Amino acid sequence: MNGSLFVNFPFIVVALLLALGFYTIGFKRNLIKVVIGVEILEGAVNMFIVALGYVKGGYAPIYTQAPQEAVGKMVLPTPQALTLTSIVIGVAVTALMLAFAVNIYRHYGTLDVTRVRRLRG
Amino acid sequence: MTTTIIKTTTRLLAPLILVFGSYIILHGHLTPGGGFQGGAVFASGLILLIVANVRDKVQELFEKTPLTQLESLGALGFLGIGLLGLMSYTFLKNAIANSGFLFGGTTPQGINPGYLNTGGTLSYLNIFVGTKVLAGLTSIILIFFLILRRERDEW
Amino acid sequence: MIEHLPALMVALPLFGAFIAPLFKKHYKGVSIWAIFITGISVVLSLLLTKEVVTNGIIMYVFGADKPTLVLPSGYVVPIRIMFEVDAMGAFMAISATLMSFVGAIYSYSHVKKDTGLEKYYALLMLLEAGILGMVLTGDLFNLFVFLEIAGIAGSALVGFRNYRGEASEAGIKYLMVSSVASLMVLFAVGIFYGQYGNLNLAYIAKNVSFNMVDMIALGLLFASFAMKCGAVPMHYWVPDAYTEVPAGINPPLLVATYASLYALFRVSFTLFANVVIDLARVGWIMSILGVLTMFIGVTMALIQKDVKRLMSYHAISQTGYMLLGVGVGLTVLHDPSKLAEFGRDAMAGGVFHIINHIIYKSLLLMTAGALFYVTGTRNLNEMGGLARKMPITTISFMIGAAAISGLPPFNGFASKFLIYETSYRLNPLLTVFAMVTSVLTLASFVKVFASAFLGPPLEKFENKREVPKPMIVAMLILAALCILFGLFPNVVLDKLVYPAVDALINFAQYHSWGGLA
Amino acid sequence: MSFTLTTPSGFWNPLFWVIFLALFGLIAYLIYSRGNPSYKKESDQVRPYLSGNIEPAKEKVQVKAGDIYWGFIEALKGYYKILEAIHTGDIRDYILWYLGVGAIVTFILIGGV
Repeated sequence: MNGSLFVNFPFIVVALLLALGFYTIGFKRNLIKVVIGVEILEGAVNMFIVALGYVKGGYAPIYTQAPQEAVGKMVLPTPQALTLTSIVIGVAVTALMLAFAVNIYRHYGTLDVTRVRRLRG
Repeated sequence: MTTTIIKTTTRLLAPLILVFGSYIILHGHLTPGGGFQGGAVFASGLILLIVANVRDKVQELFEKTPLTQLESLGALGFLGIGLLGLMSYTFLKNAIANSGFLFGGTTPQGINPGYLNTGGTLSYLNIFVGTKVLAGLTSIILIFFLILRRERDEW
Repeated sequence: MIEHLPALMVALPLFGAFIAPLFKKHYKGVSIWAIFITGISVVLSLLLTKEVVTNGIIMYVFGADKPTLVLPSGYVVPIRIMFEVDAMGAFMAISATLMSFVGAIYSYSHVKKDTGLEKYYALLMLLEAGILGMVLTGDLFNLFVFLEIAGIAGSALVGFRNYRGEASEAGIKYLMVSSVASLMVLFAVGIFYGQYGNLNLAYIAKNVSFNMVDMIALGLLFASFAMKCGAVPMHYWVPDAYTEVPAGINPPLLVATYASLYALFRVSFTLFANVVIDLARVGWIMSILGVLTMFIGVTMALIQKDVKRLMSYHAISQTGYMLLGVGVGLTVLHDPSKLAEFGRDAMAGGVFHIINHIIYKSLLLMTAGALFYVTGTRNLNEMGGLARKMPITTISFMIGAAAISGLPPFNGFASKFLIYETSYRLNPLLTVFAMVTSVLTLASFVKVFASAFLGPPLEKFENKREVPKPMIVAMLILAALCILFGLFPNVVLDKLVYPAVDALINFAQYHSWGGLA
Repeated sequence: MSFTLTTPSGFWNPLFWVIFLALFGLIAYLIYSRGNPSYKKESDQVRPYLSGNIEPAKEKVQVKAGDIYWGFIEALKGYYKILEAIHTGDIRDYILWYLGVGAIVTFILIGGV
């Protein structure tokens, strides 16, 4: 890592996305927007892991019809596997959150998080 | 929301998407993709069919489709393939590879044009995961679709 | 077959969970199926614990030729996902399976009138699988995956009563908290992966170098797991979730909370055990969080009127004892004389308190569920004079209340005693707070007892009767365990708790995969 | 197999507990047996005496759970005011508290204090 801006650019984006995600969760009033904030966070973390897995001059670890010079230069596909798993989990989390949001809207008649707080104290 | 444009596009696109989804599932051990991605593509084809149709027809059709059973089948198949490795190996051991069984062809070393009949348990796992994901995602969207359309009618 | 136990422990509840939706509307069948599967997993976990306590750490490498093939020939780093079961993990596995079993029995009649039970039981077993995976795994990413599985299954169960808006509210709160915590765990895992190129817990722990980035990762892991186990001031989701969940799910949900506590201990001890100076700092943070947790939890409990909410605040407050006990041990981990003098006993108290608390708090929450089942309300102001109508529930409640207040000869006494004595050696102020908390705990349970069970019999409860038999059986199992653990604490300590504590202290054993490499 | 649990500065044995229970039970019985047995069931003695007024309904005289420990809560009013202000039940605050605590813990760990 030579410390240049270009190399670190993905990580700067990750930091910005994290900040944006936490801002969205923390300061938006609409429940759907809060759910979107969680999704932004998830995107940030996924991007972090994918950026970690990038190797300059490496090739995708697929032997099917790979170019000849790729042999011995293939990258480890673990980060991609991690990201995929986390995306799969993210789909389930989002679906469940939205289902809860629909149900909350039916019973409370609102999605404003300052009013969705019958449970407190 | 069903206009003529959506209907016509769906009629053209949906079969292609479904075929492409099955391709990604089946070639999961050779090319990028696999069970989840292929299942998601397949499910998006089904979802296109859902949103392009009227609510009553969709409900009528999908009440007969065993989505829950398909989901259970996919998960159980995954577990079963995993348990197959317990015969003298460990859980999830690739016991079928190079055995001559279906998908058990000899895996070539190095760069190759890609032989479908390889991969051992991987191919089976992809198929089962694909089944589970397409059933799961379709039922998620279906439930939201049915809820929201009903609410629209009630409004 | 014994070497395949770690994989079977997770595979069995998953199998049960995937079969359950096929039962469709046969609610009786699916309840019995769930009791059957969770019962078998109790047996499996007992076998596993016996094996671990006698023969040391069990390794299970997925997809390898042999379960113990940690490093295939030619490799210096582990490349496969592996389960690494030490006595601490086995201890948590026993708690998880036992509580899922009790919860399944209790649910048999408690949720009988609800619909969608095949999904309820599927989620119950999925939650069990998630907890078991969390406590057995030796891989950081796997930990994240099972954390999410437990979080999703748990929050779906919290929102199970979808005809109540409050249940959905609690569900989305729990899910939001657990997914944000899990994502930050994943971020920390990514930091470790970027630095050390591996995800194996033992491998990272051997190579961890304690630069600033590592400490940031530790901070993220610490805060995330502390939030998931309900430490003050990140405890707000606990009362919401515990109140709205059906009472039969309370026991496994409690264990899910303490699986996060287990992960916190695992991270602080195993992953960062080699750091000498900063570990005392981590221990002090843990102890102070513990004291804050117990005090704020119990004072909030005193003013509650909802019976399950009151008990949930006590769950928070009791988590503080565990954090205090283990935090005291962590503070002196690198000081052999102090560790032998009181550190080991402090950790024994903290770890013993986990299983004790799971038992008596599940019992109490179940009696609260029984009150709800009979009266249809959770508001203490509307109850009264139920002791004559529900004698067995009353006795179970009394046993649970005595245990949580630390009265001998019930199980809370032994672990609290150990924590008082040892935290006094570190700093007497910690002990003062712990004892005041205990007094206030007793006071608030006296309040519940007086307002729900004592008093003149009310006319509106004239024709109410005792709860059905499965619920009684579930409560009596736990009440019997309360008394047994209280009368013979040294047996449990010797067989289960001290091996678990020693597994945490002897981290070198864990780092070398049980001596395999 | 012994059932004695030895702690750093004490011990616990169920046998001793049973002996002490019996001992104190005996003392309690002795005190009880020296009492005056003037209480009679099925008489006016069991009925509450409210200066001649008729006894109100049971539901009205029952001490509600919210009234127990009223004095204690009243004395700690300031403390509880703060606590109630913290427990907003707002989902966003849950995450913000997490962020705050995470920041403090990380700050301490990387050597800020």
